[in-house]
Amino acid sequence: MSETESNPPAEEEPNRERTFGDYGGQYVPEALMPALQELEDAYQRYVLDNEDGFMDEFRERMRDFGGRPTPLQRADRLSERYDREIYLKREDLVHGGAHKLNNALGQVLLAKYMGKERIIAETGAGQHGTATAMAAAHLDMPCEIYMGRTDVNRQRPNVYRMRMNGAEVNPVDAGSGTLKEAINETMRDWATTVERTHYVIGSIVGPHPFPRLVRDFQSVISAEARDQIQEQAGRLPDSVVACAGGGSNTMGAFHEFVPDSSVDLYAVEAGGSSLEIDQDEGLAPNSATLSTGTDGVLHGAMTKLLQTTDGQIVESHSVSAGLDYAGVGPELSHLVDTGRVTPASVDDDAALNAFHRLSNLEGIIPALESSHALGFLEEAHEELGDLVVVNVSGRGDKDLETVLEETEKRDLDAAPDVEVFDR
Amino acid sequence: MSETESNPPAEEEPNRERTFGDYGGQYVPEALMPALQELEDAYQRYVLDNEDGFMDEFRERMRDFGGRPTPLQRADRLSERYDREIYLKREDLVHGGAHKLNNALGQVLLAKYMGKERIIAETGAGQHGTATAMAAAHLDMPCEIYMGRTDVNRQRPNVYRMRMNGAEVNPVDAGSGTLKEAINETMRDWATTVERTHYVIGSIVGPHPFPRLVRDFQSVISAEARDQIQEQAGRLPDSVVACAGGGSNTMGAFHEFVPDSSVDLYAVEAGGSSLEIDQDEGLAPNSATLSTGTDGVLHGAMTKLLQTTDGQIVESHSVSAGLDYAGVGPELSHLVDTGRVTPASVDDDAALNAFHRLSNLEGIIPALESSHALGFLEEAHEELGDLVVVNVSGRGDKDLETVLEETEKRDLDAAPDVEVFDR
Amino acid sequence: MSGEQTATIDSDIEAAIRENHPALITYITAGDPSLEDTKEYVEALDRGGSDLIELGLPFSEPIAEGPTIQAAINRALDAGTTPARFFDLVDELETDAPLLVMTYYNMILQYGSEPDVRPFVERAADAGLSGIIVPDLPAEEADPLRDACDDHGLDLVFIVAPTTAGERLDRIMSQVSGFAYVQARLGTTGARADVSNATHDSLTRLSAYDVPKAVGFGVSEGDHAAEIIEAGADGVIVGSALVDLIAEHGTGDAPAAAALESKARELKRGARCGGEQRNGHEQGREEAPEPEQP
Amino acid sequence: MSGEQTATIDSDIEAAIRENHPALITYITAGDPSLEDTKEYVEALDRGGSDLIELGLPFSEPIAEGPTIQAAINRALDAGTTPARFFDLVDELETDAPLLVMTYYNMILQYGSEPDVRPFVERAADAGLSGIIVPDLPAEEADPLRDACDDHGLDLVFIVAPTTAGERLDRIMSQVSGFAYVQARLGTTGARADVSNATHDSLTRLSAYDVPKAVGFGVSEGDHAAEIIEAGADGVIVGSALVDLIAEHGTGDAPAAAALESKARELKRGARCGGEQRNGHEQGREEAPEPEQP
Ligand SMILES: Cc1ncc(COP(=O)(O)O)c(C=O)c1O
Ligand SMILES: Cc1ncc(COP(=O)(O)O)c(C=O)c1O
Repeated sequence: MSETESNPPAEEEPNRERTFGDYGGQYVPEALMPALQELEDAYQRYVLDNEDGFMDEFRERMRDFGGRPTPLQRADRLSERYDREIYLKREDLVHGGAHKLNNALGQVLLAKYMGKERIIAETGAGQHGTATAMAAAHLDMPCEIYMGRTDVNRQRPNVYRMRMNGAEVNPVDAGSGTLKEAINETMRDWATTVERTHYVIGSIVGPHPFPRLVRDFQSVISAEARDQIQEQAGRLPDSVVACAGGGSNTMGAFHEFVPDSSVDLYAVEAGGSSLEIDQDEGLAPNSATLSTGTDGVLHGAMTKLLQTTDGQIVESHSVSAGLDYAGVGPELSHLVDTGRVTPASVDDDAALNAFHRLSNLEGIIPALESSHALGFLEEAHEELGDLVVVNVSGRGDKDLETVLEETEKRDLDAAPDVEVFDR
Repeated sequence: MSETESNPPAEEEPNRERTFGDYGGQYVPEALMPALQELEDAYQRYVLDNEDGFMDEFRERMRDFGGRPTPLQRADRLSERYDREIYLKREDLVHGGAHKLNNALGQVLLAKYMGKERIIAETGAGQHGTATAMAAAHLDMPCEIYMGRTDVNRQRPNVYRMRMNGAEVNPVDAGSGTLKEAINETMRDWATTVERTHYVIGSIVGPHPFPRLVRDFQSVISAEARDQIQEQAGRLPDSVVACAGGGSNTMGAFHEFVPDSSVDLYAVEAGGSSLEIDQDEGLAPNSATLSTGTDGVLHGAMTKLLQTTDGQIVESHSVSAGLDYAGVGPELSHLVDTGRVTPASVDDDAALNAFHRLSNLEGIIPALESSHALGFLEEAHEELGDLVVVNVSGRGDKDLETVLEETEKRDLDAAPDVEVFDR
Repeated sequence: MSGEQTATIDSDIEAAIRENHPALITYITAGDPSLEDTKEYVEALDRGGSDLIELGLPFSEPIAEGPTIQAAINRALDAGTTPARFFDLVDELETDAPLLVMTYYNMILQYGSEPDVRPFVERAADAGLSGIIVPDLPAEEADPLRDACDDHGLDLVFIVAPTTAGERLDRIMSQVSGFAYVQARLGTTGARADVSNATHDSLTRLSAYDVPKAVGFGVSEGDHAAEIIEAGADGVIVGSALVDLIAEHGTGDAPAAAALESKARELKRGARCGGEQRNGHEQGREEAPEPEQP
Repeated sequence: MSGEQTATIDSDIEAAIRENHPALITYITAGDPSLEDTKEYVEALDRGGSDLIELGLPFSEPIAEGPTIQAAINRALDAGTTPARFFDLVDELETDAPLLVMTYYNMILQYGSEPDVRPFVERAADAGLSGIIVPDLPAEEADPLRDACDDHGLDLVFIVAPTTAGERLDRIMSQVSGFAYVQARLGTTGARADVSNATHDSLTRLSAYDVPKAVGFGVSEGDHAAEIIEAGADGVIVGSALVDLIAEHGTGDAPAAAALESKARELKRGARCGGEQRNGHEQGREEAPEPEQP
């Protein structure tokens, strides 16, 4: 061990980049370490140095295949409602219906440049899986998606979409059959096939260099939005609001604004039904990791987590499947600790109301994930200044059934009556 | 009558514009004529003359709210398969998932400029209804959508979307409860409320000036594509292929190319299961109006129709709800008669195969409507020249269930095995 | 103007209205519920005092009709009513009241082997029909059909809507053939419980035009007929209220014919009553200050 | 190099391997199906000839395990296995074989009131454990835990994977503490029916490093043990095959302990047999040309 420390020239550089403050790192089985180093190398060459025109090809494909740039839209009726200028970054218009493709296409393309022959990915509700399947079809790469059995059964349309895009879907029977188990299983596949396979992780989580890599692919959101708001509103916004599950749309929406100290950044997590954790059952009725989590290691990185005092990861819960994750990107944990990003949470009811409100007022049906950012706008708009950008990370078509079911159970002011079938 | 003819100075100008050759006109109840004249006037002022900056606002909203321009994407794997350059015009990326918003937003905005207080529209599968509901929410206009009872029951997700966007959905019980009946009923509403209501018709059909108005809003497709193909491929295409139901995406994709005589234009209709009409039952197992129809009057315009020899309109059939209409835009009838547009048809099986093929090869799940254009590419690519533009009029998420059901009934080469639930 | 009026003096229809003033015009859908029934019903309406009878030739897309007539049209189509059978029926009918056919433009266009209005008009003239009403044919599109009708001595009746105004109103009123079909209110056909204000407004607006005016859309009771005639109409047109009776009584049922006959009597009585009231006013007015006679 | 080897000479673990060469290292999950059962099972494995025993402290996200050990971990968690109860068990255990704990990094970090590795290491030392294996802790992240282990005289065993090579392999091999855990093949834990080629390749690759090497991942039979030892390993590590026996026999069942004991014997016998084979070769080789002795 004294050798490691006596070896600074070779070690310090990657070490420094491996973490965000105390967060991040590479807590993975030894078998994966060489692949992570290979990926670090590819990240440096292709992404940071644009070797072989990688980033040019990425941008061109995101334009032609992905539909970028997405608009930054002034929301007339929300602006009126909140008596300030509200702009929506329309990631719901990206091919596939969410920001997820920014990352999936970037990683599949990178895998191709790296000479990998096969793509694997985990998916929860299916958003990252469908984005990866689309990207893999587009780039002609064999693709397998791991998805918990419970999710397979409750997200059939997404399973069909992946199959139609030619991806294999591998149901994971372990545990509760949801995202956490799917990630575990994808890591196991990767640990077995690492030499020819690239694991396309779905958010800014996982071991280094994934959090940086995914963030860089997603930061096109803030790169565009920063230009657009200056062009359209003549100045930088007072605040940027984005929902946070793993945090990829979040850091995507924040990244280019981080140096702009006048811009407040709000990461809105799923408050679920309550912010408490049931220690005995290992359940959190929320996934408000940044607000309530404690430091620990999950899926390869040190970050804030929802865990029991013993260190077992709890089952998180949110009406929005895409936010339902017990971890969060290490970079966000760091930016929250340094005070640059303000964490917030919005509960299920408020998110559902926000879903209905945007649909009804603006003619945009947002993803339930994005509805959390919009719910925060409703609750906290007075603190957000005069010019606010909200990232609409995805569209809500995928959520219709959930919203109908959950709306029926509650008494929501913003919900319409949908019973036209018996009239 | 001698008076009408002796009155050329006042009459000839609008008369000339009322038709496309022998097609078009205004075959509507007298009560609607003043509204059509008012609309003609508004069309001239706002759309053609950009009065009060109408077209500027339209274009800006289509950019910021609608997501325009949509990309023109080189389809790498189709190009390889067909050994020529295939470009896809990506109308599937428009907000709402289809070209329909181009028209709906244009008309709702026009209604606003005209001082109308209420929007009505018909819908079949729900695509035009959802686009209109979105546009009306965005522009804060009360909106009611008529939809056949059968369609209401089989297109529930679209009904929910419209309700969530704040539109009323009025089920129509008459007849077979599908699109034709919905149009009839919307015309009845309009005949009752015409003074304060604008009827947002969903395709380039209906009485003058609708076919021109809708075409002009949709022609943004070809305006963009014509620039894009020249920029990306360096020249005009040899052919443009689009599916045709009423024909709005079709004329949208063709319009700016019509004067380019080197560009062949193909309108691909639904061949259904057969091109024959059952005279006794009044049923057509297709909706190949341009290929097999005869001249007649339906929903306000003289055009090609699927009808019995007596003149009763038949029930058309296609696996694709959006093409399932017994009429077609009068302008297309005219362009087919003059030889400028070549009509073609593709049957249900070929469209389903094309749906799977694009999903699998390109990572784009197309609407079943658009799949007809893609099916034609498979069948006729050798006649289409070296550089082909295909209009992908919409995305296929809405069609998943239908495709699964219909695929199960058939033996399609391009279909994947989707049974992952019992593994 | 007077030349035009002379031209229409050979019109059976105009004659029927002028001679039986105030006139009752009745409508039913041919083939509802069968063409045999229609024959009986037409005879009953004729006996009941109809001065003109409109027969609907069913079209699959009746965009101007309300639910009542839509349903009748569906029954008629289900019963296999075709233009050929329709004309066969008309061939057989012998009524005092002249008959008109009411149908949509496509039905007229498709009769015969090519899209052309003439074969239909010829056959209609042959069958002894006196006129045609086409709910989806505004004056602007009517030239071909008007030519054909003129050639065969048929009236082509135009509808004047509550929204018809200005130059278009003048033009349509100057071309009236048979009578002006005054649409009582915006919307579709269908029996209503009252007479709309639009009816009064329209009749006031139209009073300057010296042509026969019959009011339809929503008239269902003798009282309505009276009110409308009193307000200045020369006739009332009743359809849905009669179709309702047919729907109630069902097929091959003697009571349906009887009910139609007695409904026609009620309506005709109402119309006459309204006519007398109006004459009373007009005499009253003539006795009063001085009328604004042209 | 020799200085380092001296440093690790106090290691119970290294001693256990060197003294009982070729060594059998057995693994079971603590708390599967209950901690009482685990006590019995550990004693049985000890009797059966295990030279080192690894006890798994269950973590909810066992990303390096295959289905067998995953299931065992779930059973252990369902049975309420916590770090506190785990250490209570270890306190009670009296075995000839030194004990190691195998767990994921987060479990180590969370023990105690703050995220810190030291309280866990202290308690482990207290309980008499000799070492720690952490499947998700590569050398690059190991400094804090290595420091704490050094301070408390515990070995921190590293895994060497088939993909570990070059400069990283040198570094890891130069820091071996206890033994090098040689991962027999890519993938996760789990009993396999054969010994992979990767195992042979790895052992060849590692033969240049003079540290104790034990091979795990997939070893399930005496024959495998023999083959692996013959190929140059100093020990074999067997886990899933034992966990399978536990799963088959269920809770509180004497036969489970008996089965574990006899399986351990089979494996130890296999290992010995492999060792004799190897000695045979080596003597053969010594008689042949000349060995490349350092
Ligand atoms: C639309 C949408 N927004 C947000 C998220 C949350 O992911 P992240 O926090 O990585 O952006 C998801 C995940 O599925 C999503 O689909
Ligand atoms: C995606 C899509 N394409 C095409 C059509 C057909 O309409 P049109 O022929 O007017 O473009 C529809 C109609 O719903 C549609 O949804």
